[in-house]
Amino acid sequence: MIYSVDTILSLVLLSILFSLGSSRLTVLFKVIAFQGVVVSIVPLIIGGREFGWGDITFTLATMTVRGIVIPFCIYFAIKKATIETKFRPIVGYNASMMGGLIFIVMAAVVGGKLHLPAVSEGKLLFPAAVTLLVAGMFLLMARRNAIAMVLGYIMMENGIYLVGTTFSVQARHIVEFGILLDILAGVMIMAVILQNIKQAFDDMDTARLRTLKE
Amino acid sequence: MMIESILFYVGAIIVAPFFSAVILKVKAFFGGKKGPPLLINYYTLIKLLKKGSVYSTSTTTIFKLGPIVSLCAVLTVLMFLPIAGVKPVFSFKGDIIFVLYLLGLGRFFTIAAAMDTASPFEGMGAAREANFPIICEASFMMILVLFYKMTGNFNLSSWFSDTQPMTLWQSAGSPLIFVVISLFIILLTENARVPVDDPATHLELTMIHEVMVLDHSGPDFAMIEFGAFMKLFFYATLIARLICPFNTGHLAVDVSVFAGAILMVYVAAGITESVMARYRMDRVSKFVMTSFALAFFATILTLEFIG
Amino acid sequence: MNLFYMSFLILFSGGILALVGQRNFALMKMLSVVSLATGCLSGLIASAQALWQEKVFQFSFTYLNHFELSYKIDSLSAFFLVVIFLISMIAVIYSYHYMDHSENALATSVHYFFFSLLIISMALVVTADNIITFMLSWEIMSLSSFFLVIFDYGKAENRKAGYLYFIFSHIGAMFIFAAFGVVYGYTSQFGFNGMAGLPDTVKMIVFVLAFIGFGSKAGVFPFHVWLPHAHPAAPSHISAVMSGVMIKTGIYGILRVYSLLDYHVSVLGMIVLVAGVISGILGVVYALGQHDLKRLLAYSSVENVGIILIGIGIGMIGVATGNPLMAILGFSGGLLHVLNHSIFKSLLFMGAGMVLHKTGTRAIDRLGGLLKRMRITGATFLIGSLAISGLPPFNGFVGEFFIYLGAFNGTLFGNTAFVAGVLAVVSLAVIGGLALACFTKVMGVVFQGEPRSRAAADKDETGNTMLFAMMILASFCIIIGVLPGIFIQMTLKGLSSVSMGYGRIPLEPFIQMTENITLAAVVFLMVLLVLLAMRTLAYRGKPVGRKGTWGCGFTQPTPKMQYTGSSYSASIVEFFRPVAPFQEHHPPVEGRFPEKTIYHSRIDDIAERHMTTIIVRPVMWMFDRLRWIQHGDIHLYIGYIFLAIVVLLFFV
Amino acid sequence: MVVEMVFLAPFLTGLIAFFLPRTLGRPLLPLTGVFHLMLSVMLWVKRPSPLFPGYFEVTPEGLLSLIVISLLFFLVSIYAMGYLRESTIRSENIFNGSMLLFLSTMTMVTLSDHIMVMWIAIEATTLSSAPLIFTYRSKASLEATWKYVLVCSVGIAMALLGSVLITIAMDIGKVNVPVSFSALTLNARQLDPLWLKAAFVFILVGYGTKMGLCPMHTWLPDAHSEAPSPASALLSGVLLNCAYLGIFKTNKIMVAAGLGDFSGTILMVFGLMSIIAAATFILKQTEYKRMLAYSSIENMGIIAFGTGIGGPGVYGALLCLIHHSLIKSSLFLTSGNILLGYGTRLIESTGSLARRMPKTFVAFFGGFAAISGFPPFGIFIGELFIILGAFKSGHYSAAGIFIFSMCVVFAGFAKQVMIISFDDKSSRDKILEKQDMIWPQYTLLLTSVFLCFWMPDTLYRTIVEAVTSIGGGF
Repeated sequence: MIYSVDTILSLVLLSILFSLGSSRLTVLFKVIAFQGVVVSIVPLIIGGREFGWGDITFTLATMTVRGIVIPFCIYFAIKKATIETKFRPIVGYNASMMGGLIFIVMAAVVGGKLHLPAVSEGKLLFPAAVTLLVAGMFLLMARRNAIAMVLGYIMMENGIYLVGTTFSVQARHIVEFGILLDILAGVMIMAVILQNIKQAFDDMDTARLRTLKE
Repeated sequence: MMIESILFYVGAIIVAPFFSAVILKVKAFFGGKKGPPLLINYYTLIKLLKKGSVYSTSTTTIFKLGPIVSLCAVLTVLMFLPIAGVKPVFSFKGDIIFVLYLLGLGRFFTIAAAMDTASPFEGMGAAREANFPIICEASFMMILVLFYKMTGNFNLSSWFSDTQPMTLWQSAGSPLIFVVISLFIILLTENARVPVDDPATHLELTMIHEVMVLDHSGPDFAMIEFGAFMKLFFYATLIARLICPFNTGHLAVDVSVFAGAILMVYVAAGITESVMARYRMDRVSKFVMTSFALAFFATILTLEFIG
Repeated sequence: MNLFYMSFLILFSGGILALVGQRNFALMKMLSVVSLATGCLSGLIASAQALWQEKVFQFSFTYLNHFELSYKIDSLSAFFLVVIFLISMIAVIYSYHYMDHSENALATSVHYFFFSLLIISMALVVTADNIITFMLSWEIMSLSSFFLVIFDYGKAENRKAGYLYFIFSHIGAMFIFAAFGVVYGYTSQFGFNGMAGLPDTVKMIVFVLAFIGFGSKAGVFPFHVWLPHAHPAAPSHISAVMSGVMIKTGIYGILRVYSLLDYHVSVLGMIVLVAGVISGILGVVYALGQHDLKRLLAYSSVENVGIILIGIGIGMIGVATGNPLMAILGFSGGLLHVLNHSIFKSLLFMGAGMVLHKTGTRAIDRLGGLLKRMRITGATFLIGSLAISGLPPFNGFVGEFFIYLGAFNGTLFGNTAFVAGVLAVVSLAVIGGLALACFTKVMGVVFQGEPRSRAAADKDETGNTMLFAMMILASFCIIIGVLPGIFIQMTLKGLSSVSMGYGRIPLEPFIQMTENITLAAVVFLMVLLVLLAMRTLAYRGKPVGRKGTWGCGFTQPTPKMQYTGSSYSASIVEFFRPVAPFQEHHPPVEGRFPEKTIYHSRIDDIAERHMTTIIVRPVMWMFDRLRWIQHGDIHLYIGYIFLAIVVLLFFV
Repeated sequence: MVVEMVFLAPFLTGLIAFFLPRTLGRPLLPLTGVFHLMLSVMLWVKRPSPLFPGYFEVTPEGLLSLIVISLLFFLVSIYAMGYLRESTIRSENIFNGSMLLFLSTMTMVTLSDHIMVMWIAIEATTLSSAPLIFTYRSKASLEATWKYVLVCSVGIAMALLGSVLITIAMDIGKVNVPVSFSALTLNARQLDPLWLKAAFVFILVGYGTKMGLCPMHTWLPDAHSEAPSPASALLSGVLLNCAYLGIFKTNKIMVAAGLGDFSGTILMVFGLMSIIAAATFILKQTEYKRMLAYSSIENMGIIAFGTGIGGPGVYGALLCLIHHSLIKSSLFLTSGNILLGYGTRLIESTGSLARRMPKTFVAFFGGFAAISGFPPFGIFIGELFIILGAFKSGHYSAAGIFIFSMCVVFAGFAKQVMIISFDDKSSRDKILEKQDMIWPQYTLLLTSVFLCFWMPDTLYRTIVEAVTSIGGGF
């Protein structure tokens, strides 16, 4: 079991690098969807917990929301033509990828030193979660395309979810579900805003959203 | 005692105009002239008292009040002055401050009366009259600090009556000379003498005191003149007691010694007027500052001695 | 006791009445003036009683369930209460005819409301007995007086004045907050009582902080910058109250903190004394250089606060050097000057108010010759000027006389006392001379001579309550000047609650001193009477004519040729050039037939000038450097969040 | 009477309001407001136990916030009736519905006890208030909404991570209790300190973003100035309190765990930074609504500072919290009047407010004096205690910076207020002022005045209860 978790997680790490290095938003969408599915499944398969119907339903629901609803929600909010517009990123793609690599190594080293309760079962859990989080943050900071930013936010949320569900045993489905609902609603609102941005400015460049300042 | 004091007070009032005439005489002597008679001031006063007055249409009551208040101030001041070592009519702790401020009151009214006429020349004189004595007061205060520090008393009579001036010399020694000089400068400044002011100049623009009283006439002017004589007498007395601090205890001897001393002061003033020219107005401040510096210096030096 | 409650109640209801009754202007004014005056009167009676009987009243209310608003009227408070209620009462009376613009009914009623608040809050400030109570009253005082300052907000200069005042009072209050904060930090109680038990260095810090805070209210150089702006901006009776009374709450604060700290070292006294000397001399120099009548009076307040501080400083050094006579003379002189200054300064402001009211201008060099038509105003203003110049036989002299005696007394002793004494004596002398020059200028240029502009020509004085108020104050000037005994007793009683460690102060030696002054003053007045009689005799039957002023040969004199205020003060101001930068502006006279030219001069207040360069600009510069953080770029905004976390994680 | 009803009721009416036309939707606001106020008062008086203990709980600090929210919403809703009448808003049903949902979610914040529920509620406030900011549909408001949603969501995601870290701290410390603030406070000593500290950092930054602490405050001036005034009043007045509540409760755990110094220092630093940041932008501000927004940042800084220094400071901070809500919302409502009257947000285009809109002026200037800490308004007492507390705890230099930057803020604020109120601009004509758009502000200000002199005993005891729960007091 442990083996398979680490395999999946290494795929996730790879996908992160991929997303950092890619200039194409469609790639990013796919990566996000993939990560959504993975982070939903991982809690189920680690720890050798007994899981009942409730857990399975919840996992399925999470998977649906994180893997399908959220990415598509944004995808359909914006017309395809707009999605493919490219802007020069604030930090270049190659540099981003290198940074991602270095970060993964660092996260693995730090993760090894911290004695987390659940981490013994998956060596890559901590690096994967932290990297997801930081990479999401990085996308938020380094991509001028508004859509990429929202996707970065989702990636970050995925990372937090991974931390939350795997490292702590205190999870309650009702609470988790509330969080999920919040994130879903949040993304939907962001989608609406993206739509409005497109209508108002006719593109997705955040440089246009810099008028409110001192 | 009280009677004696009052008699001396009255006597001082009477002889003050005489001494002022001495200055004129000295100046005349230096100018190689015969000069006016020594009783000239009495003649002038009587002449003025006989006359009526013309008032400027610009003036108000203050103009008439001016001469009275300034004369009144000086008359009151003399009551606190020990003349020829005799105790003054009144004396209390801190009377000298009252005296100085009373002279200030007189100055206030002189200035106010001058400003009342709306004359540019009198305004000019008034401005100068307000300006120069500021530092005089400071240096006078400095001298008072010295006297007070030496004697521990704080009234004129304790410094200038009887043999007290002698005590001052004994405790202060030579620095008291500075004080005398400083007081002399104050005398020249306060009484509008050369080199601060030239009462005899022919140009109103260059005068201080004389220009302020241009519009006064008749008895009013007499009061002003009279007041000026006594003010000069006041300062001269202080200096005279310092330069001639002896007191024998015999009234007649003392009075004549005092008379001689005060005559010296007047002559000195006359000589100063004869040999010096009037300073430029902006130099006057520096001249007056000298008196402050001297007084300050004297105080510091003396304190070294009494420690 | 009940009288105090009653007076506060009447005062407050007066303010409320003003707000409620604004529709009927005359009625509103009448009601509020009457109730404010009655309130002040009952407060005056109550506080005079309290002062005379030296009783201590204490009362407190529960505040916000846990705290206390506690008030204590000891003799020091009572002394200040007397001053506050007396001057406020007269100012209220004065205002009845001064506030006669019925078209401005709303503003007038609001003004009365805040006026009542101001009186109440001043009274509460001097009676407050714990930190919360004090700051509460203090801030209400600042706020209400701010509204009075911007009464006439239509003028840009008044708005500026209000702004400056607001800022200064806030910053000053913050210093007082800090002082009390330090106290609270050590005592952990809101009452003032524990202050005596603080460690010495802490006492020093507390005193300095409090001195800056209170000094900025009192108008101590260099924290006085607001004062010459704010006081002229307010209506004249408010200027009278502000200059006469409100800034004295700063003095009260200094005295109170000093008394509470019970910390007697000469350094503190030296701080106060030097601050006093600087404010005194610079205040009057700047006053001399002003062209605006009310601004001049405001600067003169700075000067007089300086004199008061000199007195207090002498007193503090006296206590510190173990020299009771010097201490009591200094303190009582300072306190008496508090009373005196409040009287003659409000008198002068009221006179200036009359001038302003009738001529519509405050520019000294546009006035002149007012005395001929405004006899009462002129006469009372003359008395005020004489008093403020510290001349006998008026009240200003008495306070200074005591300070002089204290300072001279100090010169008898060791180094510190000697230096302090000499410093005080010399500076008092200089201040006296300059004040004389300053107020002869005001009298001479504003009231005497010929009108310099049409505004000043043929203006009569009207408004009975205004004249009445001024006459009362003028008579106080003379009464205190001639019979200072009872008033010195007042100050001594007031002093008895300032902790100096002397126990009961014997009254006799000081009464003796006042009797001397009385004697001298009476002698002077007698001589004056005799001379007046003689003058009448001398003029009997003599021809008395009236003619134009002799122009020294010039035959076409015009009022424009008169010496102006600027020219009058020019030579003195010139002497103080290093501290009072003097600037002239006049286009050169050119050509054979020169054009009309102008002359403009002003002196700068170095505190005001350097306030901009030393404080305001660096602060603005510093904050301008921070402005980039709000650049509008969302990427970096998110970066801030990231950065905050990363930085904080280092500290975990 | 169930605790949960207090937030479910506005939630339902909010949902309904989305589908109601404007004539019906508008009165729904005050109606719900009244109902909500009644419920809150009942909650206050009866203090019932919740249906889901462990998730919801009635805490003193929650009650304080709740009653403020309730009162404020009621008054704001009355004002909003007038405001909606005067201004043109395209889809009013969204505005109405969002307002009600906003109320509901904020109420939920005050009542939630479970750490995650708290997070859900706070994130929900972001989401329900986003449409409010976008009400005017302008490019600027779009930008403001975008920044608001994104920055706040990212920030709050950090708080989620922090909450997760708390559960990790529980696991390591072998604490097996519900993940609720109250339970954790009781067992705080057993939590792993390292992870707890990390959790606090994340939660502080996260909720601090929402609360407007510098340097995470960046969205606040944009959002608060672009929203319509009734919404700004709620955003500034109570939303910030809700985020503060999250920090407060976490701080409670920290204090109970003996880590009060760590959390206090961080709070102080953030507080001071916020005040300085506010000072920076108030000094040369050109728009009055932005100025008010920065002033909110300043006040949140003051509150954070007060909470950080502990002792009397906490009491002061809570007083500031209550009074700031009352006063700032009043100011924002007043700014709505100015906006409607002058039609501009620029300070320099206003002027003569005292002459042209005297009633508004009274509310505006009163609010200004109040927010600057002048009596007889309550912030004065709050700030007094904070300063006293700062000196008591020996943080002399912090107190110095605090006082200095407050003075700068005051200087800047006063300058702008003087311009708005008194500057003599060309026109002197009166501008019509509607009664119902004046007295809500007056009520708020008078409440503050009232509470400065007398507090109901129950209010006082509740405050003290909250204060002592994080180790404050005298």
